[in-house]
Order: sequence, then C-alpha cells, then structure tokens
Amino acid sequence: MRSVLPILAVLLAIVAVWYIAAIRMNSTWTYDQAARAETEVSFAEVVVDTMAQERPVLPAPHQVAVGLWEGLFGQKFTSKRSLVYHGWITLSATLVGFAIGTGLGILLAVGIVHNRAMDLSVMPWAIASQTIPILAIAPMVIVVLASVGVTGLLPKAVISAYLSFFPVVVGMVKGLRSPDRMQLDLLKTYNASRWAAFWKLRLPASMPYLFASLKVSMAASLVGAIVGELPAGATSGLGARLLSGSYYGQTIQIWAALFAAAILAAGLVIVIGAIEKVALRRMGMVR
Amino acid sequence: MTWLWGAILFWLGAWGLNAWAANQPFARTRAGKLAIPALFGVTLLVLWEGIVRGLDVPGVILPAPSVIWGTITTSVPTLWQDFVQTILKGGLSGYVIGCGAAIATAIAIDRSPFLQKGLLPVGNFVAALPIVGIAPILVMWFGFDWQSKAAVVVVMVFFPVLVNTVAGLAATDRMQRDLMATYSASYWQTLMKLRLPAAMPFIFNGLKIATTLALIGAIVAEFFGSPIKGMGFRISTAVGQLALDMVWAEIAVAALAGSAFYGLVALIEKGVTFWHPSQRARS
Amino acid sequence: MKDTVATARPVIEAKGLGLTFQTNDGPVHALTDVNLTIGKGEFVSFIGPSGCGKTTFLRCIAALEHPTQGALTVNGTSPDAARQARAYGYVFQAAGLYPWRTIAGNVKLPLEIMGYSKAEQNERVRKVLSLVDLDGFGKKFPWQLSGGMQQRASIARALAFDADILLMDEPFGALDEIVRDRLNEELLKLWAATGKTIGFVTHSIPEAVYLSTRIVVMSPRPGRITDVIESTLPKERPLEIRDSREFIEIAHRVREGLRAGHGDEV
Amino acid sequence: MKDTVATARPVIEAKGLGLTFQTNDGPVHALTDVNLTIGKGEFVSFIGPSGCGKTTFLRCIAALEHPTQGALTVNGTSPDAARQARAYGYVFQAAGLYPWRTIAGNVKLPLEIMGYSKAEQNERVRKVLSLVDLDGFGKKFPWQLSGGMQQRASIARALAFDADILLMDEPFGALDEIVRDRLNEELLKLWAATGKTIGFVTHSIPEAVYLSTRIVVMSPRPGRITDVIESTLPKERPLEIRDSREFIEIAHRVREGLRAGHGDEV
Amino acid sequence: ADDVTLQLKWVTQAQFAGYYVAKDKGFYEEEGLNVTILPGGPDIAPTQVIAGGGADVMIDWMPSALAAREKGLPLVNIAQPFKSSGMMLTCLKETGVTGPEDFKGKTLGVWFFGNEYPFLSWMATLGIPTTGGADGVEVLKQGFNVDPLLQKQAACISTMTYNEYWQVIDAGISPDDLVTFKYQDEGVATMEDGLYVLEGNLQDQAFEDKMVRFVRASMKGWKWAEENPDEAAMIVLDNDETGAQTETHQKRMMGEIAKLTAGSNGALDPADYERTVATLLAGGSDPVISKAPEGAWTHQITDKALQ
Ligand SMILES: Nc1ncnc2c1ncn2[C@@H]1O[C@H](COP(=O)(O)OP(=O)(O)OP(=O)(O)O)[C@@H](O)[C@H]1O
Ligand SMILES: Nc1ncnc2c1ncn2[C@@H]1O[C@H](COP(=O)(O)OP(=O)(O)OP(=O)(O)O)[C@@H](O)[C@H]1O
Ligand SMILES: Cc1ncc(C[n+]2csc(CCO)c2C)c(N)n1
Ligand SMILES: [Mg+2]
Ligand SMILES: [Mg+2]
Repeated sequence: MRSVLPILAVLLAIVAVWYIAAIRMNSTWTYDQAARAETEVSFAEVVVDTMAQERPVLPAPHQVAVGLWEGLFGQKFTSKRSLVYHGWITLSATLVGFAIGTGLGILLAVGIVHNRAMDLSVMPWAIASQTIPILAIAPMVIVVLASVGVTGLLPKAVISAYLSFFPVVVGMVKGLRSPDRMQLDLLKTYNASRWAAFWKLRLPASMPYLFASLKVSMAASLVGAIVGELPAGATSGLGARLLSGSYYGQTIQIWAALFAAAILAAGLVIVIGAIEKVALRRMGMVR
Repeated sequence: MTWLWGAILFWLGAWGLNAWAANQPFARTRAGKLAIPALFGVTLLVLWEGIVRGLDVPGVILPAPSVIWGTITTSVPTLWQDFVQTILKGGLSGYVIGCGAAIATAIAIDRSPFLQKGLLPVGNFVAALPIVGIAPILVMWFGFDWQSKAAVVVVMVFFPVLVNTVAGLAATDRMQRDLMATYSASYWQTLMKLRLPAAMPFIFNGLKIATTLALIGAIVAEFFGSPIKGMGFRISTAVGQLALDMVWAEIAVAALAGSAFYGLVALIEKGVTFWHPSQRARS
Repeated sequence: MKDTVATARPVIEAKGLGLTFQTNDGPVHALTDVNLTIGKGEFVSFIGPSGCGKTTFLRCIAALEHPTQGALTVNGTSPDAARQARAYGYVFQAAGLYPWRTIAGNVKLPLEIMGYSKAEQNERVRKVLSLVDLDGFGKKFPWQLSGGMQQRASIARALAFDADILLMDEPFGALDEIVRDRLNEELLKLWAATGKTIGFVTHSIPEAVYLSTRIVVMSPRPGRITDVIESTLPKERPLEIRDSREFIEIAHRVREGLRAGHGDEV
Repeated sequence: MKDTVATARPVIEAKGLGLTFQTNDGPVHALTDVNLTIGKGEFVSFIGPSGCGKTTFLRCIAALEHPTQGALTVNGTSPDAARQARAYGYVFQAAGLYPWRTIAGNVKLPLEIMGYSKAEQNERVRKVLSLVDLDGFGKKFPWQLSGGMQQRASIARALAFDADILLMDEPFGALDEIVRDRLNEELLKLWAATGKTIGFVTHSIPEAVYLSTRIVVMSPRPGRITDVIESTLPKERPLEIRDSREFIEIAHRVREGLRAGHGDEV
Repeated sequence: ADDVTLQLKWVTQAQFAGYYVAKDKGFYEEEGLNVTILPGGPDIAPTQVIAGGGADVMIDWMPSALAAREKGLPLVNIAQPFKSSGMMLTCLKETGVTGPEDFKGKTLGVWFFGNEYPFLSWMATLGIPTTGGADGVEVLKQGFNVDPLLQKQAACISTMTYNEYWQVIDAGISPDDLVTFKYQDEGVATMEDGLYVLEGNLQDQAFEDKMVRFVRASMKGWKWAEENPDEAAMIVLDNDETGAQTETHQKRMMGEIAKLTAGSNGALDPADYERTVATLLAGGSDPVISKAPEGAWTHQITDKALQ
C-alpha cells in the first residue's frame, strides 16, 4: 500500500500535465478548422473539442484508456482486433528471443571473462553490432531467413535476441569481474579450478548485475520483437498494430498499442524483479 | 567454392593466430589491444567476402565487403553529410540532453523516497514504450529535421541512465555513509564527496549503453520522416532502390562511429573510475 | 547493574539502553539494559568478547544506530543533535577509506566538509599524517597500502578535525606493539592537551588499562555491562607505568571480569 | 643478512627474495633480499611494523604474488606447483567471507572445491565452527556477525581442510584476549597433533613468543628481515609459560629487535 | 496444386482486392494453384524479396522495377491490371499553391523507398531543383501518413486517389480547402501495380504455365471485384490480419481502385510502357534509369492467359 501511493501521485501529476498538453497541442487544429469554416470558437468549445478529436496530435488520457480497454476487453481475445491476441503474438516472439539472447549473452560473457583472445576481440565487435540500425537490417534478416525456409516466429525471435544479448554481455562481464582480489586469492589458495571459481565465486557475485541486465534485456527483446513485426508484412502483433495505426493516422490506436506494449514490458520486468528478489534473498544479498 | 574454402581456412588460421597472440606479452601493449580485435574484424570480413563469392549470393541480398568499400570511397561527401545530420546533430545533442537530464533527475528525486518510489516504476514503464511507436509521434511533434531525432534519443537514453544513476547513488556501503554521518555532512556534501564518486561506475555503465542507443535512436527515427539527408533516410531509400552497397556503407559508418563513441566514453570511464576493482584488475 | 556516575559534567548518559536487531532467523539482542554515564574529559575503554555489542554501543552514541529501548543523551541532547553539532570523531573497526581519494585526500575529507581553509587543510593533513607515521604516503591510493597503514590513515582522518568526543573502534588492532605504544602515548598526549572525551574499544587489556580513566567490561548474549573498573593511575602515564604494581593489579581485575563474562560460553 | 637454516627438512626456502610494486608515483620496494628457510613442522611467526612486507611475503609463499628477484621454493617445487597440490590453508588479514553464503556455507567452500563428501563436509563444518566458538551461527550471513566473529569464521574456513602449510595473516587481531588465548592454545594443539608447517603474522609479541619455534622480525622500506629469534621454549606450552623467565627473555629480545628496526623512522 | 507466392507492395487493403478475391472465391484453386499472399509494408522492398527467392511473383510500380532492372535484377512485367495511375500531390489551398509554378520555395512531402521516381521525373520535367532554396522545392521524406499536411509541416504531400486523399478528407478538411495534382493529368503518369517475375524463370515451362494460370485467375478476381466492390472490400477486410482496417475506408478504396483497373484486361499496353519510360528518361541530372531498358515486359503470359 505504501508503495502504491507515490506511484498514484506521480501518475496523477502526469495525467494532469498530459491533459494540459493535449489541450494545447490539439487546439491548433481546432482553431485551424474554425478558420477554414470561418467561424469563431470560444475557449470552452476548444477544450471540449480537444478532448474528443478523431486524429488528435496528442490523444487525451481518457481516449487512450478507452482505446486500450476496447482493444483488451472490447472483443473476444481471439479476434484480430483484440490487443490481447496481438500481445500474445508479440509476447511469444519476445520470450523466445529473450531466451536465445540471454543464453547467448551469458555464454559470450563467460567466454570473454575466461579467454583473453575473446576478451580482446569479441567485445569491440559486440559493441559495433549494436550500433547497426536494426530497423535497417531487420527486413534483410527476414528476407534471408525466408529464403532458407525459416518463417513465422523464429525470424522475429532472432531480431529480438539480437537486441537483447548485448545488455546481458555488458552486465555479466562486469558482474563476473566484480569479485575483489581477496575473494579470488582465496580460491587460488585452494587451487580451485576455473570451473569451481566460476560456480562458487564469479557466478554468485554476478547475480545482482545479471538481474539488472535481464530487466534491460527483456525490454530490448520486446522492442526487437516489435521491430521484427514491421517488415514481417505488418500482419499481426503489437508492431503491426502500431504500424497500421501510424499508416492511417489513427493516433489513438497507436497510443493504445504503445501502452499495451509498455504494459507487457512492465509486466515482464516485474516478473524478473520478483525472481530477483527471491533469488537474492535466498542468497543473503538483500538485507 | 575455392573462395569459400579459402575464407574458412583463413578464418581458422587467423583464429589460431589470435588465440596465440592474445596470450603473448604483446597483447598487453596498446598496439596489441588494437591489433587483436582488428585481426578478428579482418577475419570476419574475409569470411564474409568468401561466403558471398563462394555461394554467389546476389548483390541485392548481401554485397561483398570489397563492393561496399568501393561505395564508401566513392560516396564520401554523401556519407559525411549524413553523418553530420544524424550523428552529430541528432544523436549527440540528444545524448547530451538525455543523459544530462537523467542524471539531474536522479539527483533530484534522490532526496525524496516518495518521488523515487513513484517515478521509478512509472519511468520503467515509459522506458518500455518501444521507440518504433514513439518515433512517429515525436516526428509529428518536433518536425522532420534533427530536432525530432534528438527528442527520440533523449527518450531512449533517459531511462537507462536514470536507473543506473539511482542504483549508483545507493551503492555506497554502510561504513562509508556512517562516516559522513559522523561528520554531520550536509546532503550536498555527502552527494558530492561520497555518493557521486561511488556512483560513477554505475553512471558510466548507463552512459555506455546509452551511446549505442543514441545511435540507433537517431537513425531509426529517420525512418519515420526526415529531410532528404541523414543515415536513416539514406538507408531506407537505398533499400528501396536495391542499392544495398550504399546501405552497408552507411551501416559501416554507423558501426565505426558507434564504436568510436563507445570507446571514447569507456576511455573517460577508465580515467574517472580508475579506483574500481573492475578497472584495476586489468591494468 | 547499577548506574556508575562520573564526577565531571556528564557528556554521555545511557539509561536502560537496549538494542535488538531483527534478522531472518529471529531477533538478536545486541544490547540490554546498559546504564553508563561518561563525564567530560573521561577516557573510557570498552572491552569484551567479540560480538558482545561494543561496536553497537559506540554506534548508538554516534547516532548511527538507534536504541530500541531506554534513553541516551549526549551533551544533554539527543545523539542526533550532537551529531549535527559535529561533536564526534569516529574511527571505524575497518579502515573504510574512499578508494577514489588518495590518502591525503581521505584525511582532508572531513576538513573539506567542515569548511576549513585550503591552507589549514594542507597543514593539518601534513601534521596528522606525520603523527601516524605516514609521511610520504599522502599521494598513494588506499589499495596500495598495507592493512595497518590503511588503519592508521583512518585514525589520522578522525584526528584531523577538532571533535569533542572521539569514538574509536579498535583503532590499533592492526598495528604492531611499537607503533601501538607510540600511538598510545600520542593519544594520551592529545587527550591531556585537548580534554576530549574518548570512547575506546580494544581487545588488549594492557592497552585499556594504560589509556583509560575507566574500563567497561561487557559480556555477550545479550550484550550488557558486567563490570566497570575505575583506574587509579595518575593522569601522567609514562610507558614504564605498565610495570607498576598498580597497573598489574588493575589489569588483573579486568581479566577476571572478562573471564567471568566469558564463563557462560567458553 | 645470512641465511638461517632450519634443522628439519626444508619446506619453504627463500633466497635473495625481492618484490617491487610499480605504482603511479614510482616503485615500492615491498621486500628486498629476504633469505629464510622454514623446516617441516616449524611454527614461524613474522612480526614487524605495519607496511614492512609481512603480508607480501606470505602472499609470495602462497603464490599469490610473484617475486621480482631471487628464488623461492615450497616443498622443493615452485610455489605455484605447491598451490596446485593444495598445500596451503590461508587466513587473510581481513575476513573476506562471501556475502552470499552463510557462515557454514563459507566454511564449506574449500571442502566443496576439494571434493569432500557431503557428510564429511557437514561434520567438519560443525567441528571447526565449534573450535572457533561459533556454534549456532552457521546459518547467519556474514554481515550479521561482528567483526571478530567474521574473522573467526575465516579461521574456521582455513582449518576445515587438511593443508600441510598454514599461512595466517593476523588471524587473531580482532579478538579479545580471552578468546585469543583459547584459540592460541587450540592452534598449538592442532599444530602438535598434525605436524603442519605454520607461517603466522602477528603484532603481538607475547603471542609470537608463545606460539613460535622461530620469530622473524622484519623492518620496512625496503621490507627485509632484521632478526630471526629461535625459541628455546619446550613444545609443550601451558598458558602459564608466559610468566616464565625464559619467555620474558625471548619477548624482550623480540622487542629489542623490533625497536632496532623502527629506529630509522620513529 | 502448384504453389505460388505473391509479394504485395503494401499492406493488405483494397488496392490488392483482385488477388484476395481470386483466392477467396477459389479462382486460384480452380486453376490448380495454391497461392500464398504476402502483405508488404513500409520496410519491405518486394524487389529484394523476389531476389532472395522469397516470392515467385510480385506487385510493384514500374519505375521501381525498371530501376531494379538497371541495378542488375532482371525483372519482367508479365501483366498490368492497373491501367491508370492513382498518384497525386495534394496541397492545402491556404498555402497559396494553385499550379506547379507555385511549388518553388515550398516544402513538399514525398514517399521514398522506390516510390520517389515519379515525383523526381515530374520535377525534372518542370525544371525545378529538389535541393531546396528559393528556386527549388524543399523535399521531406514523408512517413506513413498524412500528418505533415495536417500539421502544416509541408505545403503539399503525396497521396493516392484511393487512400491518403481520403484520410485528409476524413481528418476534417473539406475538398474545397485542397488543391490536387494528379500525375495522370500532368502527363507524367507512370505505371503502377504491375506483376513482375524474374526473367530467368520465364524460360522454365512449368513456371510459365503456373504464371499463365495465376494471371488468368487474378484477372478474374479483379473483374469480379470491379463488379462487386463492396463484397470485395469485405473479403479484403477478412484477410487483414492487423484488424486495423475499417469497412468504410476499404469500401471507398475499392470504389477508387475500380476506376484505375478499368480499361485493363491484364495485358500491358506498350504505349503506356513507352510513356512511362519516356517520363523516367526525362529526369534531369539524377535520372531514374539512364537508358531505355530492353525486355522489361512481355506478353508471353498474358497472350496465353487471356485467349
Ligand atoms: N598492490 C600494491 N600496490 C602497491 N604497493 C603495495 C601493494 N600492496 C602492498 N604494497 C606496499 O607494499 C608494502 C608492504 O605491504 P604489506 O601489505 O606486505 O605490509 P604488511 O607488513 O602486511 O603491513 P600490515 O601489518 O600493515 O598489514 C607497503 O608499503 C605497501 O604500501
Ligand atoms: N546489522 C546487524 N544485523 C543483525 N545482527 C547484527 C547486526 N550488527 C551486529 N549484529 C549482532 O549484534 C551483536 C553485537 O555486534 P557488535 O558488532 O556490536 O559486536 P562487537 O562487540 O563490536 O564485536 P567485535 O569485537 O567482534 O567487533 C553480534 O551478535 C552481531 O551478530
Ligand atoms: C514509407 C512509405 N513508403 C511508401 C509509401 C507509399 N505507398 C506505397 S504503396 C502505396 C499504395 C497506397 O496505399 C503507397 C501509398 C508510404 N505510404 N510510406
Ligand atoms: Mg566490533
Ligand atoms: Mg598485512
């Protein structure tokens, strides 16, 4: 309860600012329309109009809420107009991509920490890989994968994995290197193998870093899945909803899809946070 | 096919060489730290060239590195113009504003657990909004030129830096804080002398992640409307024209600029957080 | 345990003090029913088996921990208020130097915070570093120093500014006898010259006897005061005093007290 | 300094050993020209002012640091080879417990690594925890223990497995005299029973004299051995031996040696 | 049944009604074909998909296909269901644009990604540089929608008669407030929405046969759609996986599309082709194609399909 109050307060403030911004940004259109129709409008009329435009520059919060509600609960979950349906499509690609991405990220980090050649050569290229605009190569990835017969969920998951492995690599490398000299020396005196040092020292020491990275990487996975949906022929998924909304100037639809995506991401991050809490508590790392 | 096998052989050989070189004293010198990743890169390029030639991959699917290099050398003015538009104007200004705002916000909400408890989850939520959704909106709000790209970058880098800074500000150990308490140091003194220095490794973590985000953000935002220059513009039109060599030329510039940007921030980090075990271990 | 009243104006007064930590497997009673009054200018040592609550008690005085029972006043006000008045110099059980500051920078820290002038800062840093025998190490970073040197740097840090109350948690634990003797002498000189009130945790009986006006013996589980021994030694104390009958007698009493406290568990 | 030869089969042999650290403001000569031979089953204490290189020397023996000059062999092989043969138990100057393991888990760590059976692990953990007087604390996490208790846990960790050579860097620095006495006795018993070779850093002259067969006095800048004192005390040592003439004489010699080493700087 | 994959140029909408109708009404099935229709999108270059082997046949605008041909991707037009061009430039009257001569100094929104060629040719014909300044036009890469016009970020934007134009109207701007320039009327029309395949495949007897049946069925679909526009729109709606399209919009779009397909039996009119090539070659400094292409179209398929 204590943690809900501040969130509510902040949300309230945001909604208030949002309404004011909506009135300001949407009023231009109202005034323009009035000018075109050669009529005068009072401020009250403007406010009313800005709350209910069909293509607002910034939809009012309640418009988005209604759009979201309709999308989520306004129809059967299996309907193509349901955000639940599209959310599920995106979610499945996200989860597969996240699994591939984090797995790869952890493997790479382990390699980088244990192998000097990898440390020196892989890291700069992992960084370079992230500066490649994914939106540019996503279509090519889809095309290339399609030409070798891979279609459907997997191409999207590949793109999502591409975005999500990097935060894991960076965080895990830092985490696996976080043990201090004494902690490492202790194991040296036991002549512990690298394997034992990894399991008993480096891995546990890296847990807080891992979880922090997983949260970032989960969000990245979702973005990846959405990006992957754009060139997949704008068929289904939240990305497709965003795109078609954008294509038809359906601002409210965009915002609803956007919020659905964010809710999904937030939910996934919360799940990771919960796992983190349990894991770290069991490891005695939260006091 | 000879190309393909040749490339694979070269790759194996170079990997062996690299693995050997990495364990030589040479690898600890400055030259070694550049040469080894460079050799790795060359290996990748040779492999790429070999695959494209060996398997006869059409140029409209994936051009060979040699072809891309040819395009780079002949289109320097275009590439430079796009670089200035996207990276210097859109990316860099957004990065500076976004990171600055994030650090300032972290410090601002640091005093109020109430705001932290309220803002962090909400911020978390906002950060989860995919850029592909935000970019068109910001283009609608801030116009077609680089300002809207900077806005996208601000939104993208803000949260990672905020979260890292907040985590960093909390990263002092009990004794360090108690020490300040016994001096009855003011909030600002504790901040400047203890918490910010202790937070630096975390802040730089955020700043490093933000470099790559800034680049992607600036480029991707151009897909949603732009003047007729910029790296994102060039990439998206070039794909439509099947000028894949140009696409990859731009990607090469982006990767190079991104790595340089990241390297610069990492270098500054090394200077600022020289005391952190993760920096000391390798020096 | 009856209260022990000091003759001088009381600086620290604990009445029925208790502190319980809540841990994942049950509460830990770190302190129970501690009654103690420390007068201005006293030098009080705390001695007792490890885990008996010495650190916890010092932390309560410095307002770093808040008692769960009883009352505690410092200079007649709450510990928090005293802290705000910058009444404390505290030497922690571990050195706790900031890794991003050089040794000189670490010693300078409280001076910066308390707004000393640049010149004064440098002068004081020089003086205290030389006091703890670290001249020439000012520019090194903490991790480049041995454990004992780090501990000495942290003592220098607490001595660099003029706090009325000095709380020291095993400051000399990591030092050899010679340096320890020297620092003991220096500390006594400083105490005599400044009239500071000193709370001092140690494990060394001779050290406690040599330094203190009173020795508080504690015992664990729950942490409490089992004995308070007044020192009858004169204020002027050459090192040789340690061979005097009186000294040996007091040391014996302390040892007995300690042993009694240990009885239940060793 | 001439080499001191031990009578028993040599376990540790240092010849002209030197170690220089490169730091941001110039090289630090932590050790120079150290010659020392330690025989099997010896108990050698190292004493000297802080920063004189005691820790550094112990770290060289354990192959945690590599000398820049001279030769060092352990069991006739290189320190690295000895480490690979798991010849060492090491107690660090700071406790260095892993925060994500409970106290029992920390003590179990070397046992897990060396592949002891589960039952054996539990049995040994129980035994050594009780040896250092920490029964009942097995399930606590390190940060829930006082400084001295953490240090005892780290001693237990080093004793849990059977290393031939035990290197202890001020293991009892944070303990009070009573516990310290008890652990001193236990250590002597353990040594007598197992015939381990022990290298022991301490700042306490009585402790060094009480425990050792030989006492190595070191002095700083550059770290070197200034004196090696053979103990003539019998192997069987009740605590009361500390009041014997012989004991006091040896202690006096050590103090003199220390003072001489200090001469140049105090 | 033989498998055929068709790559669309854009998202599922009435612009492609003929193919959806043919699939839905079983025309393809009757011809022994199993057709997969891949929707396009803003990032999908149909030319790239077909080059990568992801599709057998694709829909594209002729300028884009000819440009790709010059880049070395041998595309051939096998059928042309669209007779006329639906592309226009739509301007806000209040910006003062009344004719092409007023473009100078204005900002114009243009689609890129292979759709910019007709515009560039037109400007070249008019002799207006596209590099900005007082004598030229400032070009914006227009995004997915008509916002630049509504937000007044551009004086004119590209629209299609059947789609974006109506979005402007739906947004609340009356046709009276707009000025439109149809490429068709300006004499710079280029062919839109033709069917293209890779030249090499046409040598293959089986492939040719497949395409013959495909074109035949597709044209049957188009003619059905022209006659039953509302039902065709509903079929499109059923096939829209995003669930974003609306009935009114698609029905109206179908009505407009019917006007563009009217007059085509599916065979390319060589005169239209020549006009398109001439327009493209007229481009000034930055020609879309540098020389008249050879063998870029064939009646090989339509001749057999439409007999
Ligand atoms: N990593 C390092 N880098 C630079 N100098 C170091 C480093 N470690 C130790 N030194 C220096 O080496 C010298 C010896 O240090 P060492 O830790 O061996 O001393 P010590 O005898 O163990 O002291 P103490 O009793 O205080 O623990 C000191 O002057 C110290 O400053
Ligand atoms: N944060 C904490 N949470 C739970 N228990 C604690 C905490 N801090 C201290 N304790 C417990 O309180 C008791 C007293 O601890 P304290 O640190 O005061 O002992 P001490 O007398 O200073 O011992 P030492 O001489 O070993 O430093 C111990 O049993 C310890 O386990
Ligand atoms: C990025 C982008 N590129 C091209 C078009 C234009 N476009 C391609 S096909 C087609 C048919 C009409 O609906 C249209 C308009 C666009 N809108 N957005
Ligand atoms: Mg303590
Ligand atoms: Mg040491």
